[in-house]
Amino acid sequence: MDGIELPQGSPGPRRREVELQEWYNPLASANLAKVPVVGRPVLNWAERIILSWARRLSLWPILFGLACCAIEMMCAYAGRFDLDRFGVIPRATPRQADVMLVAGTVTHKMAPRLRLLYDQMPEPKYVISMGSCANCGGPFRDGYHVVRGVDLIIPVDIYVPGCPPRPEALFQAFAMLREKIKKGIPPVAPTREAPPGEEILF
Amino acid sequence: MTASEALDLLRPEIEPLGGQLAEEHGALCITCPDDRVPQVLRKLRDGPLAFDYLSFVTAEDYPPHTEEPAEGEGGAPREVPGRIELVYHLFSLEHRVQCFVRTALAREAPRIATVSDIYPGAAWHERETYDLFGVVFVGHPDLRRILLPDYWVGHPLRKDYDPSQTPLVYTPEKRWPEVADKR
Amino acid sequence: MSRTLTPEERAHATEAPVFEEMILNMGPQHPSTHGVLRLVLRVSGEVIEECKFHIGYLHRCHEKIAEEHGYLGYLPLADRLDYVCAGPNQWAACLAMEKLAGIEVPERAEYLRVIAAELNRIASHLLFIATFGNDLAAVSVFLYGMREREMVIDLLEALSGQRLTYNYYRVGGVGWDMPEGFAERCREVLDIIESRLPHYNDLFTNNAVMRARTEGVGVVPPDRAIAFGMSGPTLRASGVPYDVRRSDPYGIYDRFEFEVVVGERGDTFDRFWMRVREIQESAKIIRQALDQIPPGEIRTKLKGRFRPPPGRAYGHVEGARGDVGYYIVSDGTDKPYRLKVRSPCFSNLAGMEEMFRGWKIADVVAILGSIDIVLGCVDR
Amino acid sequence: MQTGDNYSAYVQPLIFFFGAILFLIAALFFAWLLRPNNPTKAKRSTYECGELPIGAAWYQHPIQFYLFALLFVVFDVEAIFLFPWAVQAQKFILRSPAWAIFAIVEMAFFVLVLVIGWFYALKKGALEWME
Repeated sequence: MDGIELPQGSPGPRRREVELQEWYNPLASANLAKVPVVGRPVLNWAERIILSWARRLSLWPILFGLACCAIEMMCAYAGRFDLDRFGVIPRATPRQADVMLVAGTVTHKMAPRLRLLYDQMPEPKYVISMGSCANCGGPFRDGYHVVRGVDLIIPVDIYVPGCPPRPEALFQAFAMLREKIKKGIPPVAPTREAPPGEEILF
Repeated sequence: MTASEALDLLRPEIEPLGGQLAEEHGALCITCPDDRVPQVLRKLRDGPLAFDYLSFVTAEDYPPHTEEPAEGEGGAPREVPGRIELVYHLFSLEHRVQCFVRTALAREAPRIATVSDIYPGAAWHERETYDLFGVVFVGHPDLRRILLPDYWVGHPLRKDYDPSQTPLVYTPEKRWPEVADKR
Repeated sequence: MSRTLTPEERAHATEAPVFEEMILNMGPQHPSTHGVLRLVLRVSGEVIEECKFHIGYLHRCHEKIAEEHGYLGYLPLADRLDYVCAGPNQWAACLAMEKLAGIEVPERAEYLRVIAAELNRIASHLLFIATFGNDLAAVSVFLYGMREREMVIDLLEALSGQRLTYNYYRVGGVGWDMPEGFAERCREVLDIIESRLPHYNDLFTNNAVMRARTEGVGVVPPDRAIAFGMSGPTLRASGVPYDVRRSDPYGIYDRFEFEVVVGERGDTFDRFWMRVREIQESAKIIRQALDQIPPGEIRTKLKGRFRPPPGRAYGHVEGARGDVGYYIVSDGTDKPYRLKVRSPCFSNLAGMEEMFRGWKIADVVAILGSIDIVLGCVDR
Repeated sequence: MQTGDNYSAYVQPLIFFFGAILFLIAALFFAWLLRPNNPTKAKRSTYECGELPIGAAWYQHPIQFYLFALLFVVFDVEAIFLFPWAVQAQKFILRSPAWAIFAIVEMAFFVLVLVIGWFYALKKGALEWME
């Protein structure tokens, strides 16, 4: 896929003009054909300004904790480090979620479930991999049952180092994600129809 | 009650069943043949000391190895057959005594009678020992893998386990296709 | 015109209504399963016929990694077993290793171990109150519980520099000493927490809805609890006074006088009330420990690499969820030949499969929340 | 329509009525226009806590669910009628005590009828779940 080659976790390209990938720009898809030519720049502007403003200020993660990082995530949601003030409200179902916050160790038994949950989320969706277990397997990397990093399963936008990372690190992750949306950089990869041989193995 | 008192209190009951009693680190240690384990456990639970609390059931894997003769007598290095040792840890709540029951099984196809009818809590422990060691518990109500997925091949906690036996989907080499190009 | 029913018509009309059954899946991703636990419920209407647990979604191969990484390499991972109450897991591991190698622990270290473990227990019970309230849809209790827990976490952070996995216990002692001013701050926090427990009672415990949903629900009879090897507040709520600190004393717990809290009915409310009362008991212990703590060094230095002599040892400790134990077989090298973790949540959960029968789906959330399982501890 | 008939009173509600419909249509139209559209088989699969669903969901639901739903609808509709009354009641109460009593009694009668229905359901055991 010829999208923008992004070094992971970097704030994004310096170039002012960002070339949106084909699938991400909703106007480029079937909807655009319905709009008369004169209206397209208006909708492009609406997408770039209004929609991105709305999306980045209400990032709803799935309520989904795997391991120790889930406890730090709960502390981040609770009163002292309040993530709600950034518009981050955990939602229980993937249907209403924008961000998948993978907090904990991903094991081979959990991986297909995680992949199915990721697929069931509506576009545009982002992934924050929280903790060194989700980034690269972390302290359990040598375990036979542990997947060495969640980016083997789903495309990750932001990596949060730490075991477990402090709630402030989670704030910075969401800040970087808002920055990424503001720049109009699309999520790393879309959900494609799984090729015939690669359906999710349960 | 200290372990030594418990020792001689139980000696007349366990000896006839072929169990050797010993005292180790302040805990009772009984080693008995594998076909006698259910009777020994039943007698321990219903006996004077009422070991009613089964803490855990686990196994230790000893692969076959050649043993050099002790310096004293010569002779060829002996070939010690492999074995799997099962450990049952019991605790008596009101007498506050710990007891380890040990038994040795053949390493290729380890089989032993289940004790989940005596201690219902042993059901999950036995399923885990089956899952990680491959010890088959005869008469277990529902012997399947408890921790690992069903497609897993091999028993990981054995010393000669190599992880490549199980075809895994999410490995660095075999990546989910659309993610591969992002790396 | 009406006619009398024939006998079989009467039998058919008055027999109990048979509902079709449905398989309901409270799967790995569910707000109330406290992690990645999957419940498969065979449900007829609202009433549960049968329940099966599927665990292993967080099986992180603790025991295999311990055999490869060695004793001291595995010690930090012992924290990540029951990550909500991380201290006692490491204490159990250190206890077993010290029994193997026959290492003495200095006096001050014993006191610091007790203080850290009890602070961990208070933090874990506060998190339990928070998530239990959240399970019963009292979200404000979640915020209150976490607010108190943050104060205890600050204390533990002062001790060990970490918020959740402290890595505070070492073989032969403790990692760091108490910073100065810690004792006063600790007493202050304990007073604040104990003064706020009555607030919880008014807000949550004496709430009629909470009482209706928990009293008499999910009763665990004492004999079944012992038969399944349950331990901790779940067992004590059923009236069995088994507390490792009293039944199989370790460390210096015999110097402190505290009361082992025992419940009467063994229902969900008792399990909740055990933990509220245990916060007060832990506070009592910490205050006594802070008064009697002697000066001195906090750790016996290990000479060279840690190579315990061949042998077997079992050390177990009273964690927040029950009896955490480490059974270590050593063969003289610096890697354990076999390391078995006896986790309390594994046994507590095993006994729960039959407790859900006959209750409604809403009660499943309350019962599952009351046994306070942590999946890292269940799956190891 | 003879001259002199004064329909000006209807203008304001009509504007309000058509405005609401217009707002609704505009919102839906722009949402349909701007949202990404990327359906895949996995995304359309039913969400069952991350698992593949076991068994079919089309089964004979017990009748008690229907009773609960019915009772909920009744009291929900009652609440809908309460809101406009509550807004207008203030004028009546401020005007004079007589009008205040009239307003309260009027709504009390409406609520009473529903309470009787609720009490009947309660005593009939419709709210308990029959095993």
